Parts: sequence; C-alpha cells; structure tokens
Amino acid sequence: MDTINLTEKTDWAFIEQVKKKSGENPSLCYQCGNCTAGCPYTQYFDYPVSMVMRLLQAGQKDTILNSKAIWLCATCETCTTRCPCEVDVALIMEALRIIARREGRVSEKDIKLFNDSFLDSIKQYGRMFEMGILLGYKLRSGHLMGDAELGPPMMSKGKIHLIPKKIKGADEVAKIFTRFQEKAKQKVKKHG
Amino acid sequence: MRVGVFICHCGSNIAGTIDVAKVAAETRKIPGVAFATNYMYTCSEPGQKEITDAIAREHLDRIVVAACSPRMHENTFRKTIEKAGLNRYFLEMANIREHISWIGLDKELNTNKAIEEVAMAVSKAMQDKPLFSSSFKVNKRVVVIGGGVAGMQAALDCADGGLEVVMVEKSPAIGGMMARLDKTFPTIDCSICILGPKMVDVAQHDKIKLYAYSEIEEIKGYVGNYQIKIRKKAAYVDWTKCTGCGLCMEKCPTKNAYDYFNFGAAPTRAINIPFPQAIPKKAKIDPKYCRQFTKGKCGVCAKVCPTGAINYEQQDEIVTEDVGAIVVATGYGLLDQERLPEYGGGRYPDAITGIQYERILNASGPTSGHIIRPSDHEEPKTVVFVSCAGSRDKSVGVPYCSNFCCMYIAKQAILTKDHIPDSQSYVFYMDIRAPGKGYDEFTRRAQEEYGAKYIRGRVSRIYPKGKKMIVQGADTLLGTTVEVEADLVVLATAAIAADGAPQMAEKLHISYDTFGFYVESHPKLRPVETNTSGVFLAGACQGLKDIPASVTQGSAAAAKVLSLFSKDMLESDPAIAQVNNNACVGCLKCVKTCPFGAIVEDKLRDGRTVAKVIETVCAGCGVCTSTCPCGAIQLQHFTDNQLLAEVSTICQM
Amino acid sequence: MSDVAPKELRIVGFLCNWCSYGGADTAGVSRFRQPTDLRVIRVPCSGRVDPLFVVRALLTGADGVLVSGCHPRDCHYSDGNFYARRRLEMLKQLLPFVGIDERRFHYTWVSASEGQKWQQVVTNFTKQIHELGPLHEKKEKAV
Amino acid sequence: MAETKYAYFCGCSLEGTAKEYDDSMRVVMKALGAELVEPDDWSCCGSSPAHTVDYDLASALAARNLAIVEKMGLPTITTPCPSCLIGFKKANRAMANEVFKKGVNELIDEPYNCSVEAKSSLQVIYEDIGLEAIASRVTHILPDLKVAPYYGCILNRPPELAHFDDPENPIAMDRILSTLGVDVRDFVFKTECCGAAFGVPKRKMVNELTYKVLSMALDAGANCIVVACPLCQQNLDLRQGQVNSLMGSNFNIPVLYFTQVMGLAYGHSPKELGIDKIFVSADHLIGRVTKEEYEKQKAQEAAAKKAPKAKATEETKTEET
Repeated sequence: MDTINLTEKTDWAFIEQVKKKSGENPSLCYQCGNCTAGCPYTQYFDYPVSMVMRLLQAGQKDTILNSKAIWLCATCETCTTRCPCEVDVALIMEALRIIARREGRVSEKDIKLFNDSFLDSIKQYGRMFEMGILLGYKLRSGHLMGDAELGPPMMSKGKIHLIPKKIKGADEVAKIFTRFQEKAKQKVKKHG
Repeated sequence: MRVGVFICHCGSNIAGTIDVAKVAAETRKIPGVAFATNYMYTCSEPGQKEITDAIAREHLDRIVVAACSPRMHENTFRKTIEKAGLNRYFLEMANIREHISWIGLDKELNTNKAIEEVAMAVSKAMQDKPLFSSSFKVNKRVVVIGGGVAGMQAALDCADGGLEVVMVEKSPAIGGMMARLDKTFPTIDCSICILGPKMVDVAQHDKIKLYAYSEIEEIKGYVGNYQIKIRKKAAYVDWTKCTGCGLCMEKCPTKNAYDYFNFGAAPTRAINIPFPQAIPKKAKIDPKYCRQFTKGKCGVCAKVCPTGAINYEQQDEIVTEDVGAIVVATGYGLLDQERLPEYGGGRYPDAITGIQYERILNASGPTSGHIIRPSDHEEPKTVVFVSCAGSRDKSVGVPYCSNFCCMYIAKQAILTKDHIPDSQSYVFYMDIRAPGKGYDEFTRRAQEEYGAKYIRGRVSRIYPKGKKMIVQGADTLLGTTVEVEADLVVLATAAIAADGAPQMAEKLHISYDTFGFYVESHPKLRPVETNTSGVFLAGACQGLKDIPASVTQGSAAAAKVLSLFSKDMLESDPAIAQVNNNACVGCLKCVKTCPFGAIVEDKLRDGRTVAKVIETVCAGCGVCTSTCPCGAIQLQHFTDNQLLAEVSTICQM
Repeated sequence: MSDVAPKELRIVGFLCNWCSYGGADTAGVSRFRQPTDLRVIRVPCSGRVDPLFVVRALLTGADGVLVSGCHPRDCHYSDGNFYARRRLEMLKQLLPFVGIDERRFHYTWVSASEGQKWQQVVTNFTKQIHELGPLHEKKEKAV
Repeated sequence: MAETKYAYFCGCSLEGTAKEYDDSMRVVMKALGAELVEPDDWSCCGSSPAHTVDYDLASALAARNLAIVEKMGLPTITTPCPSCLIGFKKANRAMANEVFKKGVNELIDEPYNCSVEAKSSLQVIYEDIGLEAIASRVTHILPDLKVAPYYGCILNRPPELAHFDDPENPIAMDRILSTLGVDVRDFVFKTECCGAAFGVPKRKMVNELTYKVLSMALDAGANCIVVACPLCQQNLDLRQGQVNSLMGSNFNIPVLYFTQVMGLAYGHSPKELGIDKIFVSADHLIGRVTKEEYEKQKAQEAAAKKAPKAKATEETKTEET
C-alpha cells in the first residue's frame, strides 16, 4: 500500500457531502469494528464496513466510491442495530451508493444491471415483472444461463408469468421517474 | 461609600476576549466607585497585595473583584479584605470568566457585558452590611455509609484518629466488591487475604460501631450536628444470639435462593451466611425463598439452631445516631446482562459476567475455585473475555469507560492459565486502558507470559452451537470478521452507579450526575468534598475507580473529617435569615415554609407574636424571605434590597 | 459571533448557587458558546426568587427573565425549589394579566454537571426572546 | 382486537414467486376476522434498487401507495413483505422532514401527508389480533413439525424504525407457532441475513449465506423452517438445490410461511394454502390430528406418568420435615 498524504489527499468536501446526504456524523465512529463483526457480507467486501467508515473519516473519496463493498451491502441493518455509537451505518452505505451511482462509478456491474432492469420494469408496468427483470438482466449482463435450471419448476408451479401485468397508473409511476430525472438535471445545472 | 473594583486578566483567559482596561475605565464612571484597576492575576500574592494596599491608600470600604467564578475564589478574596481590616462580607465578585470570556468570542459584546456585570456587583456591594459569624459546637462523631474498601479505610483512619465512627452497610456483611474478588491486579495478591484483616479491624475497633444489613432512612441537621435515622432490616435471626455456626444453612431445604454475594453464579440456601470470612458472621433469612414465608411451613432452621436465634416475627428497627460529619462510600453496581441481547441477554448459561467468573475462580466460591462452566460443569479449555460489554456504548446509556475492566480481564486471563495450563484465553478489546503503576506491564505479561490472545475489535454476537459458544467478533487490525469457538465466555459488563444512588444523594442534599455518580465540589482541587459541608465522598460512588484509588480517597475523606473536627467549635455562616421584629406581623408563614424547621414562634415582652430564627439550624436558603408578605424576615447578604439593586442596575443600563 | 442577532436584548437570569450557577460555570469551563444577552444574578436557592423580582425586572426594562434551580428533589436546601416551582408557575399564569407575554419568563432546572444543558437553555431562551422582540420602547444598545 | 380493517399491500413478489404467501395470508386473516382491503391500482414500493438511486425517488415510489391508502381513509397499511414494509417505514421517517416531504410530493401526482402507519402483517396478527384469538381458531395439531422460526434481517431492524418485537431475539413467530401447539426450536440464526435481493446477481454469495442458515436450523433439531419474508423463502427453498450442489450438502428442509402453518392448524386444505407451491416438499411433515384426539392422547400420557410423579412429591415432603 502506498502512503496516503493526508494533507493533500483528504477530501473534506466529500466528507461534508456524505454528512449532508446521510444526515449522519462519521466522526461519531470510534472504530470498534462491531459493524464489521456483525456484517454477513464482510467476507465478500474488499473493504469491511468499519474500514469504509475509516476511509470516510479520512476523506478517501475514490477508494470508497470505487469499492465493491458499498454495492455488496444488502442493507440488512445489523450494523445500524448494533453500533455502540448510534451511527446509522447502513444509511451511510446507502448514501455512498447513491453518490457512486450518480458519478457513474459502479464496481459491481451485475448488481447495478439487476437494479436497472428492476427499475425499468417498474417504470414500464408500475410493478415488478419478474420474468422481464430476469430477461432484461440476462441480456444486459450476458449471464444467459444463470439460474436457468430454476425456470422450468417455477413455470410448472405457476410462479412466473410470461405476460406482464400493467397497472392502470403505470404512466403515473413512469412520471415519477421522469420528474426525478428532470430534477436531477436541474440540480446539476445549479451546482455547475 | 468608597467602592474599589479590581478586574483580573487571568492571563489571557479573560483579557483575551474582554477589553479589561475599558471595563476599568467605564467602571470609574459609576457613582460610588472610588478606584478601579485591572491586574494580570488578581488571585496571586501580588494581586492580593494590590487590593490590600489600595484599601489602605484609597480608604476603600467595599470591594468588587471581577474575575473567575465566586465558587472558585470568593473565600480567597474574603480573607484578603479581612486582612486589610474590612468585614469579609464587604466583598462582591463579578464572574467575567466562566460567564463571559469563556463562552463568547465577540470582544465588543463581552466587554460590554463585563461592564454591566461589574456595575451590578457594585450596586450590590453598596448594600453589603457587615456580618459576623457565631460559633457552635461540633459533634465529633462520623458516620460512614458503605462498608466497602473505601468506607472501611475512611472508618479506620477516622477511628485511629480518635473519632467515634458509625458504619452503615446495607448488605449483611462488610467488604463490598473487593471481598468478592479472587485476586487483585497487578500483584495477584489474594483479595480476601489483604482485605480480611481490615474487616476484622473494623469489627474489633472499639471506636467503630457497625450496623450491617442496615440502610439510611433519613438525614437531618447540618455540618457538626447531623441526626441520622438508620433502618436495621429484619434478618429474621437474632444476631445477638447467632454464633455463625452455619448449621441452619446446612439444613435449610430451600437450595434455590438467589445468591447476592456471588451475583447468582450459583444458588444458595434461603437462610445463609454470605461467605466464610463474612463480618459480621451472622445468618440471615431471605423471605423471598424461605418456605416458612412462602409456604407458611418449614421451620427447619428454628429447629436446628443451637442458640434459638431464629425469629420469623422479627421486624425492621429504626435507630438514630448523632454525628458531625458524613462519609459517603456507597460504591457501584453492574449492568444487567439483559441489556445485552446480542450477547444472549443472560439466556446462555455459559456466557457469564466478570464478577461471576471472579467468584468461580475463588477458592471459597460456589465451585471451590475449580473453573467449570455452569451448563455441564466441564472444565473450559477455551475462554473468551469480552471487554466493554456495555461500556462506551451509547445505545445502552453507558457512554463512559468503566475504568477497571481492562485490568481485571488481564488478571482473569492470567488466572485461567494458572488454573488450567492447557487452556487458551482470547480477549476482545477496543483499547487497553492501563495507566496505573505497573498496569501496562501487567497486561503485557498476560500476553507475553500467559499467551492470552488479544484481539482488537468488538464482539458483535454470541450464540451457542452444540456444546460451544460461538463468539463472532472483528479483528480490526486484520480488517476482518473473526470467530472463536469458546467453552466459556466472560463479559466485562459495564460498571454503573449503585442502585438507589440518586435517592441517597437526595437524602444527603448532594448533587449527582446524569449517570448517578456523586458530584465533588471541584473536579481537580476538591475531589472528596461535596457542596454540602460535612459530607465527603470516597470510592466509586464519586466515579468508577480501582482499589488503590478507592483506598486513597477513603483516607483523603478521613483526613478531611479529622481536620474539620480539629476544632471544637465551628464558625457558622452569618448569611442567614434575620427577623425585623418591628416589621413582623406574626403571620408565621415563614415557620411553615422553612425546609429546616429553623424558624419558631416567639412572644415579645409586649405580648406580640413574631417569628424567631434558630441561627445554627438556618441553612440560608431564603425561602422565608420570599414568603414574608411584609419583608420582615431578610436573608442576610441576599436581602430584597441587594437583589433589587442588581435588578434595577441591569434594567436601567 | 454569538448565534443571535448582534443587537442585544436585555435578559435577566436568577441562578441558584448550588446547581444552575455551577452549571453555568461548567458550561464556561467547557467553553460552550452562548449568546451574550443574559445577565446573571446569583441567589442561594431558586426558592429565594420572589416573583416580584421577575415582575419588577420585566416592568422596568428586561425583555426576558430566566430562573434556574436544582432539579426537583435534588435541591441543596431539600425542597426550596418546590416552593420556587409553585410560585413561579403561578407567576407564569398571572403575567398575561399585567399585559406581559408569559413566554418572556421561563423557569427550568439545570444541575452543576449539566454544562451542555445550560448552553441549550440559554441559547433557546435567548432565541425565543429575540423572536418576541424588545418589550420596551428604549433605545437598544447598538453594539 | 384494535382494528379489524386494514389496507393490505401484498407487494409484487406475492403476486408471483410468493403467491402461496398471499393466498395463505388472506385465508388466515379471514379466519381471524380481519378485513383486508387492497389499495386500488397499487404500484411497486421501490424496494432496495430504488434506494441505490436516491432517497426521494425511493420515498416517492412508496409514497404513491401510501397516498392511495390515505385517500381510502385507513390509518394502517399492512404488508406481509418486510422489504415493502421497510420501504414504507423509511418513507414515513424521511418525509417527517418538511423540505424532503415537499420534494417527494413534487414527484408524485397525489401528495402524501404522512398519516398512514405501516405494520407488518405478522405484527398485526401478533399484536392487534393477539395470541388468544389465534389459539381460539385452532382445530388441528401438527405433531410432526419441528420448526426453526426464521425472521430474516429487516423485519425487526433497526429497532428505532421497526418498533416491533426484539431486534436480536424476536419471538412473535415463536409465540404464534407454539400457540398453535407446534414444536418450536430455539433458533439462534433467526435474524441472520439470507442474501436478500442478491439471488440473481450474486448467486454464489447468497447460496453460501443460506447454507449457514439451513445448517443452523438442522443443529437446532428442526425439520422445517418457517418464514415471514418472500425473499427469505425464495433463497432458502427455491435455491436449496443450488446450495446442495454448490456446498456438496444434501439439505431437504421444507421452508413454509408462518401463515401456511396457521392455515393448516385452522383446518384448511394444503391446496388452498399453496403448500404444493413450495419446492422442497413438506407433505411428509404436515400430518394433522384434530385437537380433541390430540388432547385425549396427551391425557393418557399424563395418566401414565402420574404414578412415579406421586412418589417424587412424597420424597420432597419427607425432605421438608
């Protein structure tokens, strides 16, 4: 690992951004590691939760936003529940995901693709259309055969519908997305 | 009237954010002010000389010092002006440090505020009347509340100093927490071996009167003359007859009573003597479990007692003791395991608390010193210690460090290796706090010589898997989750204020912090005094501390009592209520409202009824003064005129 | 810079010597920043505060009055603050009849260890008084 | 019983992969006399994917549905799906902030005024309806079931959001099932995460996590797992085959919804409860005897035990005197 020059490489603005986004104060964390200890995903993370918190305290924006950890967090809330400093760690992880997504940095493509096809389906039909999501995801990700073996039994048990059920208010839901995107654009304009 | 005003820079503490020269200049304009100056350190020797000189040179008759809080230096400056021949109550202080320079950064606003606060002080000073304290006799007996090591030390030092001591202990035996410990860090002395002799001294000292299994019912009076009501709780055993032979305990059929001494490490009998070295060594019945009380029939102990000491009809008894001072040494308590659900919340027999483990380690404990796990009485080979089990944890309301856990865990890890050579201990910690003499070396020994594995990280969860306890924690230095398959888990549960601590404080009229620990009158310079004169603190009730610190404080409290009692007479504070007989209409409202019963009805020669203040009893709260419909009863030094003078000064400016 | 408008209003505080005055000291020692409007009068016990003091202050120039004592049951003079509470509560009810907004008067309990709480009490009350504005048509000290 | 009429939000999963949860839930609620009204034309709650985009989008997707319920004039929305539940609860919490609320309402057609409380259907059954009522409907006992109750991660977490049961050791399902006379095991992995929505993109990870849960269930001496979450069910049941082939295990543990077990105890047919829709068959475990027969058996067993017991009490007597 190379030296981090804290004088030059501490991104104070980023710390403030996360504070503002999450409404949480990273300075409350005293690095006891309880979040890491309880996290079911630590073994899959490149940086355990407590380390993400530490990197945040040190203002290491790039390391955090490029990490897999923030995408592999399932928001199971164990960290938040057990944090002795009453930091809503899961909420901070969420904030980091949002920021990373906005900056187009996604280290876990598959998860993002799955989320995207999920949201597309909602945008399109107003509800989650499982088959659609699966197909959408498979096409985007190229994992064509993933979970293929599950298809037939699910069909036979009538658990997967081939035709999406579109709700009357589907366009209302779609509008939520478009309005959201417009807003986001304006924000970007405002802040240059 | 010639008022002299002295404005202190307190180095840059005040001068940093207040233009002291300007304050002095503005003050000189106030009518009545004959002299005003500012000085670097007014409380210093030359600073005080500046005052005495000015009094002589300028013929000053009232003094205002604008500096720190009067709670800090009022006495200092009262002595100063007394030296210069003024009445000590001709002093007023304006608190321009704590209340101005330290809380505001705006120099202009601060300076302006300081000028006004000084003006207020001046206006009050102009109303100051000379007051003279009368002296009263001191009852040179002291009560020590709590029979732990701190209380015992205070009691013994006072007694050896020739004072009569009354010790009140709420549990059936003295010794407190230390009596429960197996060994002590960092020397690994046998705890009871070094405490035992002290306990015996307390019991045998002809100047110490011990009330065990007793509690403070009520406290009345004031420094030098307290009346203490003590409730001797019913033990259902006549202790004058009980010889402590223990036959009753042997024969008692109820074997499932909760053992308070062992913190429930194992059950005990419904009638029991807490531990072999108990002092006093007397039996007591726990009516919650005793069949005679629960089922109304049994009487085994009564049958077997050779001296017929058992008395199921025994009632609580109230006795009164008169003393001149009080030492509070009520110790601490421990967080209930239920508050830690992620560690099993007490549901798992093999996840125990540090104090329970201490009893298991102890030769006179429930397992006679053999380390066996509660569930199946097998010898554990892997023992995991979890520090900060509740400590430094806002979510359970204990944000502070419990002070001694790091050390006793190291000790217990060492002892575990001594007892079971082929055992392996793991210690989960966040920081090792070992600042005492020889302490850090001790925690190093636990690792270097005794091979305890220290893991830097909190434990997130403990759960049983087969015969093992799975301890799921983090090693933040490795940056990963770690798991240990333990046979026994020891939780260093957070130390908290003793239960009932606030209620006790209220009886004593001393203050306590948000966590129930008692507040000393100055955190640095008056660590054993309280704001109630004659009441002193010792041991963990003031803040968590280990044995040496508790003993030190016990002796310190004793020294304070001895110096207080070194005089036969005490000076009373003359700032008390005074009745103007001509103005008093004898409505006696004040008699009803006085919290201390210090005001009585009095008949004058002309037959008129008036109120009369008993000087020694009046504590100077002034409730009477604000009650009196005709301003006849006035609290000296805080009279209506003086306070109103301050009010109008501010309001006119 | 204090976190209220630079123009000061006149706030009088009666603090009991044992708890609240100590609490204010603690706040000072811990450097807890506070607005500067408050002027402190030290009394032995909140029970010493005669409601007339408050009225006098409000009628003769104060824009707000704050009384603070020991927590109930934690009074240095056993129950002086109970008398205080009874009287001051009554006073609060009566103020409107003398044409004074009762929000200009506040009484509370702050112990010697509660520096943080004292900071909040002062800050909030000062804010409140500034929201209510000056009570008297007197030239405000422009600072 | 507090209220008997609820806005019922089954959520997307319960229309598809978790159909049987919806079916059994409706059956049970009916039996317990609670009326469920489906909000007209409800839409997806947004679930976790929306939370990766932004708070206001996520809240908006949830708020659209809450607004519909608000219009219906019902104070409570209940959902069987913990994921929808936390979506609603988080929206309510975030929208307590007026500025944020305004922002969210700008995204949706019908503004939402935060007057609707979200409760899990489990909470409704456990707290509003209560154990007494639950017990009173029991007609059959399931003697063969040895249950590991599995709550999943977010049903009770974080406590200051969930306001229900215990975050570390929840007992609602335990109590309900034992009220039905079912043998409930002390299951220490009650709240461990099963991998949630990562089943598709992170299949291996999910399989490894569920492996732990399944083996702890066996350790607890359970022969089936009972859940209250469609995702948990899917990861544990549908993917059990994947787990076996990945980890070389041979689990064969049926994973039922607690409402299915309740339905069985209330005498409903396996068919209407969709027992046939789960992948690892539970048919060998759901043999039933009527309550009467069961109590008769118990009485006989007790009688058999009595004799030695009497002796025991004798002994204690002699010990006393």
